[in-house]
Parts: sequence; C-alpha cells; structure tokens
Amino acid sequence: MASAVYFCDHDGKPLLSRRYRDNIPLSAIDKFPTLLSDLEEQTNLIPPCLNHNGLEYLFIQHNDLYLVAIATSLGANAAAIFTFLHKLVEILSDYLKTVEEESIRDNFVIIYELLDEVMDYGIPQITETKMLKQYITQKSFKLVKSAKKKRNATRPPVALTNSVSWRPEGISHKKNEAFLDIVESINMLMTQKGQVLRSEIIGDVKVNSKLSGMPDLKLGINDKGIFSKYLDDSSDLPPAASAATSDNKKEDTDKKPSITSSSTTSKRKVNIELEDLKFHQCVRLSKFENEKIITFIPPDGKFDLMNYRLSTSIKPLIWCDVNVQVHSNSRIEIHCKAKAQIKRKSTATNVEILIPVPDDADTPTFKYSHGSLKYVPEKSAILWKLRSFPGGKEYSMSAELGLPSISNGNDGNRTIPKNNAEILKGPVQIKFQIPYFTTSGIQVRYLKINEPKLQYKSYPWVRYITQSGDDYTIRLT
Amino acid sequence: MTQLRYLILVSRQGKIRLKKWYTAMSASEKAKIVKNLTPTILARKPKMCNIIEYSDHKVVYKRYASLFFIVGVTPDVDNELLTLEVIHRFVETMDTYFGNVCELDIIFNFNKVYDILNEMVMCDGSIAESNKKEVLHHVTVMDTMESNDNLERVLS
Amino acid sequence: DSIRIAPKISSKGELGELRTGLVSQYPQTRKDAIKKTIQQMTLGKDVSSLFPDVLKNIATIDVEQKKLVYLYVMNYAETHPGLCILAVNTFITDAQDPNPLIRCLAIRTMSMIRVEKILEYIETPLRRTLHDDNAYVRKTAVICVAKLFQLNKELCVELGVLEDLVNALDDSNPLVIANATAALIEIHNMDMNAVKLSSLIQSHVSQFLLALNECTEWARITILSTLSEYSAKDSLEAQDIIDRVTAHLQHVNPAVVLATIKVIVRNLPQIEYSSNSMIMKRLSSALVSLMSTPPEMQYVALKNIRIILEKYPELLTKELRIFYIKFTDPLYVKLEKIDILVRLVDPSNLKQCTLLLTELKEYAMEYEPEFVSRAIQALSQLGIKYAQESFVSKVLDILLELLERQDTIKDDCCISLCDLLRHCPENNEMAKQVCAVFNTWSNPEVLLQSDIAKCNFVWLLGQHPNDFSNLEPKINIFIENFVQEEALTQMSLLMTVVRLHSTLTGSALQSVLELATQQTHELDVRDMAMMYWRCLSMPNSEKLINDLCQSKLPMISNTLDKFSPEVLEKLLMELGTISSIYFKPNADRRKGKKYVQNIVK
Amino acid sequence: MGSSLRSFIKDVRGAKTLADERATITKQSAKIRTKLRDDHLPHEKRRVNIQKLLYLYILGEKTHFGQVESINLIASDDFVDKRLGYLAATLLLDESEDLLTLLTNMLNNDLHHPNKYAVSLALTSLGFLSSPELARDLYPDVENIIKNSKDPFLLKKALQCAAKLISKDTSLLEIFNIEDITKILSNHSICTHGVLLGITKILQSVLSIGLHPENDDDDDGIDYANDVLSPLSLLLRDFFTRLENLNSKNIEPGYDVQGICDPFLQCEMIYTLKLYFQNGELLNSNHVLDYKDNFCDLLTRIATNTDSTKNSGQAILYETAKAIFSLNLNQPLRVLGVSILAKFLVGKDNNTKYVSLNTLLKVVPQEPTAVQRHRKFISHCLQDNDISIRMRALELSFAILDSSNLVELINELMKFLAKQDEDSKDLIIYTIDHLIDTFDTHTVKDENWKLDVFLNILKLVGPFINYEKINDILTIINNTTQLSDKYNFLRKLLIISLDEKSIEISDENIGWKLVLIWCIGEYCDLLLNDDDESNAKIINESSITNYLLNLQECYTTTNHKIINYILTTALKLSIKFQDPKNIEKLRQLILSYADSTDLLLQMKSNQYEILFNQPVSVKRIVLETMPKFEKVAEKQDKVKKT
Repeated sequence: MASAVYFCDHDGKPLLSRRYRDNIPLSAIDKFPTLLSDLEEQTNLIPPCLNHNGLEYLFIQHNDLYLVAIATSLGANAAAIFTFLHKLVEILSDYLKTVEEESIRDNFVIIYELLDEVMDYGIPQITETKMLKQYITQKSFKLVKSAKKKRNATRPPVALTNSVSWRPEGISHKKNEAFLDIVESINMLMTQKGQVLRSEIIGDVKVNSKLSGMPDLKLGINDKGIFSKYLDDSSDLPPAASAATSDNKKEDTDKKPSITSSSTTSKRKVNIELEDLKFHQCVRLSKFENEKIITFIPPDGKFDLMNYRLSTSIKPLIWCDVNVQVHSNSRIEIHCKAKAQIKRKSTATNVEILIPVPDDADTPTFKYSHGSLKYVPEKSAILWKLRSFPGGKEYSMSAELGLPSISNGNDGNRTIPKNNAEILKGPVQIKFQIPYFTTSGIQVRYLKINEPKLQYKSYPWVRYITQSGDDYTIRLT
Repeated sequence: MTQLRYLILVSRQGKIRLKKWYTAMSASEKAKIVKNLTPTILARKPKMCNIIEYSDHKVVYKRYASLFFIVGVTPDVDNELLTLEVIHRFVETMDTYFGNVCELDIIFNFNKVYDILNEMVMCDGSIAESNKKEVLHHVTVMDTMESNDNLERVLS
Repeated sequence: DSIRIAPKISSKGELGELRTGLVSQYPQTRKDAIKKTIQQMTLGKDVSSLFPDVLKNIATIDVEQKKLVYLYVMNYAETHPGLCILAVNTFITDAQDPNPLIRCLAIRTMSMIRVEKILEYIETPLRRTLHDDNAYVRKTAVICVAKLFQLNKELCVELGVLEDLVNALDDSNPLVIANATAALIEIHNMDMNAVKLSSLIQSHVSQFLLALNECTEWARITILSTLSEYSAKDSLEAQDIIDRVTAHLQHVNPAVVLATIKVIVRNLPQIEYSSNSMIMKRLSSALVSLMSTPPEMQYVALKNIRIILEKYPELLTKELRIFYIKFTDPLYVKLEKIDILVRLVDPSNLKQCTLLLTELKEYAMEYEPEFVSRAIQALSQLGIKYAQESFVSKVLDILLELLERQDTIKDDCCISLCDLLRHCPENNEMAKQVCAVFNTWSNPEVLLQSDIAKCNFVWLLGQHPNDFSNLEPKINIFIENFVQEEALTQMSLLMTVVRLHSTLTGSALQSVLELATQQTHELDVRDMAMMYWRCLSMPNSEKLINDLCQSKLPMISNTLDKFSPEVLEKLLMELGTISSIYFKPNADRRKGKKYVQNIVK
Repeated sequence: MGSSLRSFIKDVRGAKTLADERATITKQSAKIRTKLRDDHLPHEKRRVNIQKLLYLYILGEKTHFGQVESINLIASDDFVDKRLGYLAATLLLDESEDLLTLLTNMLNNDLHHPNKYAVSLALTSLGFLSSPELARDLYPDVENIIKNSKDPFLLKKALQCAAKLISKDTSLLEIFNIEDITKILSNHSICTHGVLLGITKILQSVLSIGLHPENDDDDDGIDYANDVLSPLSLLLRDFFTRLENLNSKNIEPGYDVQGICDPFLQCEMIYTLKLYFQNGELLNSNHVLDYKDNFCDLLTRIATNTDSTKNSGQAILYETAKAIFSLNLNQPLRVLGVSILAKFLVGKDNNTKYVSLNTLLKVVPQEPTAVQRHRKFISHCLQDNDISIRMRALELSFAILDSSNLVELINELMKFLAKQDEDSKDLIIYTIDHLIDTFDTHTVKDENWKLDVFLNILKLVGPFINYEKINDILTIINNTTQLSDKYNFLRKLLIISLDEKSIEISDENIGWKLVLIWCIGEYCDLLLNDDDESNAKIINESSITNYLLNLQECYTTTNHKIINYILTTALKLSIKFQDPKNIEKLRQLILSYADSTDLLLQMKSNQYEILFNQPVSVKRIVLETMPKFEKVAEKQDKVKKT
C-alpha cells in the first residue's frame, strides 16, 4: 500500500518521515511542496490525492501539518490510507496532546517508535492507543539501571493479537463504574427566512469505562435495538419532554445501579430506521446483526461506543432572525434577534452566534441586552455569546461597523459585488448546548455489566446532551 | 548599469522581511511574483548561478547567511554582475549602520532599512549613491533630526 | 564575504561532537548522542559518516536505544555495506531474544536492509520467527517474506519461505492470516507467477470469513479486500458471503465500511434482489454514513458513489439532502457533491428537482469561481435530466438572470444555455429568448474567454441566424481573429460559416476556407476545411451541400458523463482504491511496472 | 508596552502555527483600522499604527484602509512624522492611485521647504510616485533646485527626480535645459559621484526618448536631433575624460570596490555613452563619427586595463562587451568582445558563465564564426547541473546550428533529450519547438532520418509536447515528399503501438497517439496494400479498427481532442478498408457521438455520418490524401505585411 509516510510543514516540506518500502526515490517528497504550489497557482481546487511521475501523494492536513503517504500503485487502498493518516493523528494526539510542527520536531523519538509499530511494509498494523501505550511509553528511558527490569515491562501485551485486541487482562479499579454520555449534534442549514433546507442528528454514545477484569456489557436502548423517535414531521417544537433525564445522579446511585427508564409522557412514537449505526470494533457486529443486541467487552477508559445519524426534519432549536445591510465604502449594519425555540424548562448554554462581516471592517459599536458581543477580526465576524438562554426567550442585538472609504486595490477594477454572499463569504454560524435533552428521543434502558470471574457490583451512569453540530448555519443571501 | 524592478528580502524559511517595488505593477502581479519566486529561489542549490529567468524579466539573488536578497532586473538593460555588486553594497552599508547586521535587525528596524535603501537606490531602481559613507551620513543626520523633534520643532 | 547576517553553525564541528558522544564511556551520553544523530537525520542532514560509531551501540539492552540504532542502520546501511556485517550477529541474537518485541524488531529491520551480506544470514532468523510461538512475532515475520521477495526474489524462492507464507493462511491467529494474505497479494503484484493467488483465495474463503470477526480493523480491510477478489460459485455462496460481511457495514472505520461495500457490490449481481430490498437499503445507508467522515474520506466515498450509482441509479434517491453543500466543505468535496446531486435526483420527482434547482441557484451565487462554474453546469444538467420543457425554461430563466448579475460567469452560462437549447432543438421561443440576450453583447469575441464558450456561441449563430441582428459583423469579428482562436472555436466557425454560406454575403466563406486550410494550428480543422472545400467544388454536389448545411443535431438527452460498460465493471472491482478516485482502471494488473523496476538496483 | 511595533512583530514571530499567526495579524489589523479612524489619536500613537501598517504591508496584508492617514502625516510639522508619512506613501501608494492628487500640494510645499531634508524627502517621493500629471505640475520646482542649489546632496536628488519626471512626461523635454547640466559638470566642487550618477540618469532619460519616440507625428514637438542631441555632444569630451580617469586611477577609498574605482559609475557612464551613439544616426555629423572613434579607443583601453579576476572588474568588462555589440562596433572590437565573453565561459563562476552564454546568443548574428569556435564549451554547458545554464546553452546551440553541423548537433540534442525528466519540461518543450523550426528552415535531404528523429521525440518526450507542436510535427509528416518515408514511419509507429507485448507508450503520451491516429487515417492504405506478410500479421484492418475502438474507449471522457481525431480517421478509413464489418464498426463509432454532450463531437458525428453514407466515388474525392500544407508562419508574415 503506502511506501512511506511523511510529516510535512505548512509548505509541504518534510519534518519527519518513515519509509516502509524501498520502491520510491529518496527525493520523492521533495516534489510535494512544488506540486502543491504549482496547483495553487492555477486553481483553488486542491484534491487530497495528487499524481506526479508515477507516484501518488495522498495527504491530509492537521493544524499546520501535512501528513503525506506516498503510494506507487493505483491499486493502493485510498480509503484505508486516508483513514490511517487520520488515525495516526489521533494516536499522536493521545501521546503529544497537540500535533503540530513543533511537537513533531520535539518528539521525534517516540514518533519513530510509533511509526514502527502502527505500520509495517505499508500495511497498517496496531493502532489502538490504549494498547500501544502499554509497550510504547514516553518515559521508557528513565534510568539505565532499570534496563533489565524494563526488558520485561516493554513486551507487547499478549492481548495484542487476541480477538479482544483492545483490552489487556488484569485491569483493576477500586470502584467499578461505567459512564455513558449520549451526545446528539444537530446540523441544520436554514435560509434567512427560516426555511430549513437540511437537518440531521448525529448521535454519539461515548463510554468511559472504569471496570475491572474482562467485563461483558450489554446495552439496551428504547425499543428493540432500533429505537423510536418522538419527532414530528410537521416540525412542531421538538418535545423537550422526550429528554431522557438522569439529572440526579445521587438518586440513581441510591436506588439501583441500572438506569431508570425515563417515563416519558410523550404521545406519539414513530419508529425510525436508524440505518447508519456505527459501532466501535469492540461491539460484536454479527450479534447485533442477528439479534439486535449491543454487547461488548469495552476498552479501558474513554471511547466512542457507537454513533448514529438521523436525517429528519427538525424545527430550529435556536433561531436567529438576522438582517445585514452593507453600505459600501461606509458602514455595515447588523440586526439580530435570537430565539430559543425549546421547552421553557430547558436552557441552552454556551450559545455562540457568529455573524460574518467584511474583512476590512473597523470601529465596531454594539447594542445588546444579554450576553457579550465582540468583533473577532480573525474570523471576519462578530460573535454574540450567551452563557445561558432559557427556552422560549427572545434576545436581540444590533451592531454597526465602519468600512474603509477606499476599496481594496487588490481586486483591480472590479465593480462592487452585488450580493451579500460575495461580501460576507459565509453563513451565520450558531453553536449551543442543551443539557438533559436529546432530540431523537433515544434512551438507555439498561446497561448490564457482567464480569464472569470477579462478579463485582458496578454502577452505570448516563448523561444526555444535545448540541450544535459543525454545520448549524443560516445562509445570508 | 542597473535598473532594479523590485527588491525582496526573504528568510530561509520563506518569510518576507522586506519588499520594495520600483516599477508600477498591479497588486496581483506583485503577489504572484513573491509567491512564485520564493520557493524557486529557496530550492536552488548553492553552486547554481545567481541569475534566473522569471516571466518577462530576470531575477538576480544572493544569499547572505539566513537571508536571500532577491532583485528583479530589466532584461538587456541590466548588468547582472553589477546588480550583484549593488546587493553587496547594500548589505555592507547595513552592516556598518547596524554594526554586524543580523536578520533580527532587519525585521525589527525595517523602516531604517527602507531609509538606507532610499538613499542608495533611486526611484527608477538605479544606484543613487555609490559612496557608503555619504549614504550613512545623511541617514544619521535625519535620525538625529527625528530625535530632536521632541525637544524643538525643527521644521517650523 | 565578511558580512554576517546570522551566526553560522559549522556543520563539521557538530559531526565531530556527535562522534565523540557516540563513543563516550558513559551510556547516557552515548544514548543522547544517538538521539541527536537521529535528530539530524530527521532534519534531512546526511549523518551517514557516523555509521561505524552508531553501529558500536547496537548491542544494547536498552530497548529504546536499540530501536534508534536499528532505525539508523536501516536508513544508512547501503552507504556502508561492508560494515553491515558487524550488525549481523546482533540481528541473529536479537531474533532469539526472549522478548517478542526484540525478536520482531530484529527480523523487521533485517528484512529491510538492501545489503547482500545481511540477507545471506536471514534464513535462520526468518524461518524461526515464522514459526514462533508468539502470534505477534508471526504476524511480523509473514510480512518479512514479502520484503525479502522485493529485495531478492531468487533468494526468497530458494529459501522456500513462500511455502511457509502459504501455510500461514491456516494459522490459528486471524491477524497472522490477514498479514500473510497481505504479503501474498504484494508478492503477487510484483510477480504474477510467484504464487497462485486466486486459487489460494478460493481455498481459504471460509478461513477469511471466520477470521473477519476476530481481528483488528486493518486486518478486516485486508480480508474484505481479498474477499472482493473472489467470485462466488453460485448465488447461494454469494448470498452467504453477503450475509456474513453485512454486519461490517456498521464498523466505525469508514475504510472497513467501504471494503464491505465492495464485497457486497461484487456479489450482488449473482443474487436475486429487488431495488428496495433490505440489502440495498443497507448499502444506501452505509454509503450515506461515509458522508460523516473526514473530508478526504468523503472525497473517496463521493467518487465511489459516482461509480456505484451508475450501476444502481436508484440507490440513493431518497438521500438527496445529505449531499447538500456545507460551507465548511473543502472545494474538492463541494464539486463532487454537486456531481452526485445531479446524478441522484429523481427525474420523475418534480418536487425534488425544483428543490435542487433552488439549491443550485444558491451555489451559483457563491464566491469561489470553480464552485460557481460547476453549479452553473449542474443547472443545465438538471434541466436536461428533468427533460420537461417548462422546467427547462425555468432553468433557462435562472441562467439568464445569473448572466445579468455577474460578468465573470458569462462563459459558463453561455455553455449551459447552449446545452439547454440542444436539449430542446424545436423550441424556438427559448432560442429567441437566449439569442435576444446574446444579441445585446457588443463584442462576444472579447466578452467570452474560453475556447469552448466561444465555440458554443458561434454554433448558436449558425443555428439561429435570424434571431441575431448584425449577424455578419458578429461572424466577421471571429473570422478576423481566426488565427488567434483556439481549435474548438476555429472548427465551430468553419462549420457555421459553411452552414450559412448561402445567406452570408461577401467573402466570408472564401476567407474562412482559406484561413482554415492555410493558417490553422489544428490539422483536424484543416482536414475538415479541405473536405468542405472539395464538396463545394465538386460538380453536382448541391444535394450533398444541402444535406450538410441543413442537417439538424439530434436532441441531447443527457449531459452527464457515463462510463463505458467495460470501464464501469472494472471500476466496480476497484472501489476504495486510487483508481476509483481517478476513474481510471488500474492497468498495473497487466503491465509490469517500469518505474518501480528502475528504482530497485 | 504591549502595543508597540516591536511587540506586534514579536507576537507574529512567536505564533506557533500558521493559524495563530493569521489570528494575530487579523486582530492587529482590525485594531489599526479602528485606531486610525479616531481623529483624536495623538501623533505618537498614530505613528506607531502607521509603522504597524507598514509591517502589514511587508507581510503582504491589506493596507488600503490606512492610505489616507499615511498621507496626512506628511503635512505634519514634525520631521519624524513627515519622514514616516513619505515612507508610507511611497510604499503603500502607486502611480495609479487617485490619492496622488491629494499629494500634489504637500509635495509642492516641501519642495520649497527651508530644511534640505524635507526637500530631499519630497524629491525622493515625487520620483517614486510621479504620474504624468504630477510630473507636469511639479517639474518647474525640481528644475528650480537643479538651477540654483549648490548642495550636492539636493542636486543629486533633484537630478534623479527630474530624470524620472521626464520619462513620465516626454513633453517636458521642451523645457529641459542642457546648459543646467553643463554648468554643474563644470563646477568640480559640487560634482560628486552621486551628482554624476544623477546626470547619467537624466541623460539616459533624455536619450531613451530618442530611441523610443512615442508619437512621431507630434508637430508642435521639438526637433529632437537638433534641439536635444546636438547640444549633448558638448558633454562627450568631459565624459570620456572622467570615465578614463575613473578606470585608470583609484584614489578615493569611499568608492573602492575590490580595488576598482566606483564600478557603478563606470558602468552607468559606459551605458549612457552607448545610448548616445545609438541615437547617433539621427545626427548627420562627422563629429559624431570622430567621437565614436574616441569611444572605441576608450572601450579598448577599458577592456585591456580592467582587472578581470575581480567581480567588480568583470562587471565593467561585461558592460563594455554589451556596449560593443549593441553598437556593433568595428571588427577588432567585436573580436575583443567575444574573447571577453569566452573567458567568462571557461571560468568556474556560474554567473559569468550565464551572462556569457546569454550575451553570446545575441552576438551570433554579428560574429557567427567567432562564437562557433567555442562550441565545445557551449556543449559542455548542456550537461551543467544548473537548469538556467542548460537552458542558455541550449538556446546558443540552436543559434549556432547551421547546415554544416545540423546532423551532428541534432544527434547531440537527442541525447540531451533522453536525459531530461519532467522537472526540465521547459527545456524539453524548447528543444522540440526549435527542432521543428530547424527542420522548417533547413532542408534535410534524408527525410527518413528526419521522421526517425520525430519518432524518437514522440517516444522519449511525447507526453510533454503541446498540441500546437504536435500539429507542426504532423505538418512536417504531411509535407514529406517520399511516400516510402511515410510508409516506414507509420509502419514503425504501428508496430510499436499494436504489439501487445510492447509497453513503451504510456496513456499520457497524447502526442504519440494523435500522430498515430492521424497517420492511420491518411496513410494506412500504404501498409494495408503492402505484400509484406510479416506486417500483415500485426497490421491489418481488424487490428487497426480494434486499436481505434480501444483508444476511443480509453479517452472518451478524458480527452476529446483524441476523439475528434479518431472520428476524422474513422471517416477517412471508410474508403481505405475493404471489410464491410470493419467499416460498419467505424460507422457505429461515428454514430455513437450523435448525441454527445460535447457540442463539436456531436456536430462532427452528424456531418461525418452524412459524408460516410455518400457513394464511394464522391467519398474518394472528398477524402483524398491531404495536399502539402504551406507553412503557417510565412503566411502570417505575408498577412502582416499587407
């Protein structure tokens, strides 16, 4: 597959590399920066896969880095290579926190070690960080004296090649707990008039497992493996009542270590087909396939157990009525009215409304009653932050910014653009979080934990939250 | 003779440290020149000649430690060998002014560098003064005038 | 030169310092020096001259240090082939180390060194590790066989390790099976006669299916890809394979999902299914799920969706909105999404088509030129796909409106408008509407930039001469610029002038024929001109001339590219690969690869 | 001080990632915009913000919003403001900005300022920003300084400025007074090197106008030769003496460069004199010829006296050689010039090598044999590691190519081509372009060899050849006289292409494919009617049909040019093939584009189908072999002349 993997700086010049095969010239990567710059000169279109002189350059970007893999054959699995490169970033993020030019330079030893382990002859091998951390440790060189001891310590865990390759044996926790976070991210594209063009829910079930031994877990969610939704196609207010609550942790612990199925009073249950469920590799896929039961031996610590997507029409949870008026060469006026269209007892938190303004705006003046409002030139936008936004409330603000009297000469003699899309380059973006609430109505009915040998008492916890996805936007036209 | 079209100072990392244009060009042309030339020149090996062709003109460059001095010249008119001497003169002059000039001096005192440059190279990109001392003399006098400003209004 | 612009580091001094460190009596100093040496190597400096000194540190009990020295040796062995022999002993000892990590390290490195003297000693350690008790060692050793094959094919065959590799397919450990499979495929790619790959796959299908549920995500990809090479004996087996892999559509790793899709697509023709069967729904939702992955993966997915859609056009019809553009999408994703949107839309569903039309109009008013241009093209593609004249005329109105708004998109609009007219050749009203707008352009030859746009414009002049006032001056401008025009415009102009020759006054025909036979840079244009000229000067050719001049172009009913059936089948076999991104079937399977052979000395 | 320029620069440099850097910059930029809008901002702060703005300029950021504020700084009474204001104006504005009108008044004031440095700043900036309007408005003020000032510093600045103004608005020549210059020249106390440099500039400016008259039908203009050139002659003696003195003595350490006295001024003077003599034709005077002889003598002395081992000396020698050849001076001097350049060529320094190759190229028309003598060194440069040197050497190789060395040189160039890779694409294209031209200008008797050369080119570098050149190659093939040569050529092409075992031709080699397709259409009957059995095994109607169908398949979405050629060839083959099955396949091929998205392919398919269906007798006439193609270039020239 891949003949080599490179970490390159923002110009595409190599910082660190590992060659896995000898079938490409040493100088192969030197072409990469020129390849990029030549392309940039001609077009804005830079696909992540470039061909030069019979070599294929596949790359992703992360912070100020390019991660590049070079392959020699059209037959190489591009999907696997891209996924691998992203996985590599993920692993390194676990080791180095931030993966950027500087941290790559500073940690070359551990990166070489990892590169040796995660790929062999261009074929991805072991990428499970939890396991890698067992035998590739950052501080393996404390003292020379302890070298003998270490020889034993740095053996690869036996489990590595087992069918449960993500969990070593002999894990022990004092308190056996499992935390479940159900996070639903809403992506929504709206017009300025409030029409919803596209909406979807992306759900994530995150687990933080602090359980001893080799526990076998069984997760039950409302309905038989496929849960129901409380949504309404005619897009009424999303019933906040559906929020499966576990507000009170104490209550849970006091009562019983399993999850109380929330007693929703919601009326309509519509079966939804949750087609693209995706599971962590620990989930027994065929078991789910045949019996619709989610069973798994979890990795220790945090991981994403499953995710799902629902493409369904929802009414905006946070809606903004935005009005932008651009007076060229003079000023820009913005009026915005935001509304939390959620149940009164719910509250949206950390609401951020980002409204684009021209690059060269100046002297911002604001009028607003709630939250904080500031100009963020690095994003060419103004940002309205509302710490908490109770359901049913409506807040408004207005802003005015100056525009230079002289247009930027860079654009030559181009006439003043006619539509906002050209001046403002981008939509209004909204971010928010709504705790104790899921839009889809997903609920955990139970999480059974069974460690056949240890038979300990265990405590599962569940939290729900709805938040904006990476694309909750209002188009300005 | 020499008739520069532009002078660009670029660090080894490709960062622009100074630029001066002597011919009228559109902003996009300028941006294109900077963008294209930098990687080309940084990629050149030490033994290669210091003259390259770019678009409709030639470019003479010279590396001093971590800095590249890049100069666009007028084909047929310019004497490329002399251009290299002009660059060298400029570096010498800065060296005397700052006293062992280094890249940081240029970064933080770019307006001084422009002052020196404007005494050395005239508006059409030709050399204006070949005497180093003469150049430095006038720059220093003006520097003194600036600092006297605070004491008395020299100009009024 | 005496001028110093920044302190220089003398490279000589540094190497000397490193050398002293490497032979220091203090282990920690040596280790630090090794690290610094590797750091210099990382920075791209040539530190091969330190080879003898680094090598002295190879026999260490410090695992980290050993890894670094091995890394160094691997990189620079070729510069000091003679000295490598000194490392052999350590390699052999390490390959028997009680710690499996060290055993792997030794064999993995040894098999990467392109020095004959080292390879001569590889037999014992390689064979031993191939039969190691530890699966981790075995899964490493099987890959070493492929490495050895690449470095020295003859030796590899002579040692008989290929048999060991084949036997590894029956290993108890799924990871070993997967790596052995990967190694065999690599060997097969290098030399098609080395192993009987297809029969091996055939005889191990059940092992693969078993191993599938038991191994790492990457091993699953290997196994699934291998399964997709296998053609089922009958529909029963095909159904079985599909059933056994389907669960993997729910794997979190998108490459696993795509590899699974590939297996299913491969087996689909063999089984009976209806378009709304469960399997199609599963496929559809799996493809959609790939849209929530990183952009690069989405790019691969979109390209693959394009291929799959051509075979199964109804697959994703309900999922249109998933492919709407997010403003954060990189441009390369945006363009592919537009392509899919137009392919996906159900031409019998007016509501959906209208929805997409509004959406595309939004795109056409964005600011990225490539995106806007693609959106304008998509507008006409959509119109033609929907096929109903009232809808087409809606598209036409949008295009004309866009044309008014902005100057920079004239080319794209012109092409799209002409495409629409070619779709409705009988609709004179529409043509009049378009011509009326074009007619106001004082100098189309300058207003339009691209060859293809000019070509279309000139064609339109020939199709609707009566809808243009001042037709002749318009044509004459193009004739005057004939030499500067590019090939398409020249050809179009030639055809248009011939077509109109009886109505055009003056010497237009004569000039164009002369220009096209004497001054074109395109021999194809000249050939065409010669043929016309000969026709025109032939006796009794009136009928032929008439036929040529009055010929009508058949209506175009589709402006979306299509693969030929052969290419499509090939591409379906190559889902997920780089071939599938370029839509270019991989020819490597047949041809020996010149490039690679050049590198291997 | 968190808001100083220094801390801004530090912040930018300290940014760890590109994104951090951008954020720092955009934030500062917004701050600067807002600050500069504040009318009550203290001067001190205003300056800091303008300095930051200049830093933004260096970084390549937008600065348009601060232009007006920068100009306003000029009007300040503080020198520190004025200096910064002028610096900002010269950097941020350019000659086309409307804001220049705002400047006129400020410049006018400062040109009369009592402080000489204020005047000098105004002069410098006026030079940088002079539009024709500004030039007309302010020239009198500048002239005033030239006439009256006794300060060499101001004089120098004024001369430089005036030179620029005159070149901006040539009508200023009418006011320009040469006597002002003579006066300065005669006053040794004020005539420093700097002032002399200024004088050379103003003279160059004046002389360039003579060489590039912008509107010669200007009636009320002046008589250039009589009013401008003649008086200039009076300066020549003085110039000769000064130049000679400079070249032979070196007494002033301030002007020393590696032991040579002010090479900058020497070169400027040589160049100025060269310009004068280039204008010499306009003057019908014997004096001029005398002066020219003097100049020749002077150049000879400079050529022999200057130290050629020093860089600065080489610069002067190079300037001398350039003067010799651009004036096309007498033969002994020309030989001297070539020998200067040849010396450069042999040296180790790549810079002198480069300028030498570059200049020799221009010398070839004047001194072909003298240059050819150095052919060995030129060919040697073809192997240089430096692509610039290779390029020049390549050009020069073509320049010295003639019928006597043609075969030899072309074989050498083919070897050169075989060694190039994708990185030297430009060289490859250049070589091909010129090889084609070479075959156009030189008649080659052995046309078979000629076609072999093209076959090799297509094989070696086919993927790099652009379409226009492919057509030129096709034209050459078309115009080859001997049918047997065409036969051989196509036979070789076909055997390589149709042989399944052959892997030589990649999919990217469009050049090869186009040539092959076109030749099949034109000449394949030569091969089909051939009795050679061994050919027939590989080359027959079916193999050709299949080959075309495969190509069509392969390129149908990726390269419409190839499809265009295939369609035409399919049509032509309809009279060359016998087997109705193959003919029908070709017809289907044409028909398959009847509803093509591609407009031209559709039109073509449509027209070709009509032609395809004509009786053979008609088709034989229409599809007859293409006649000789008269050369495009000649035609174009003719058109231009008429």
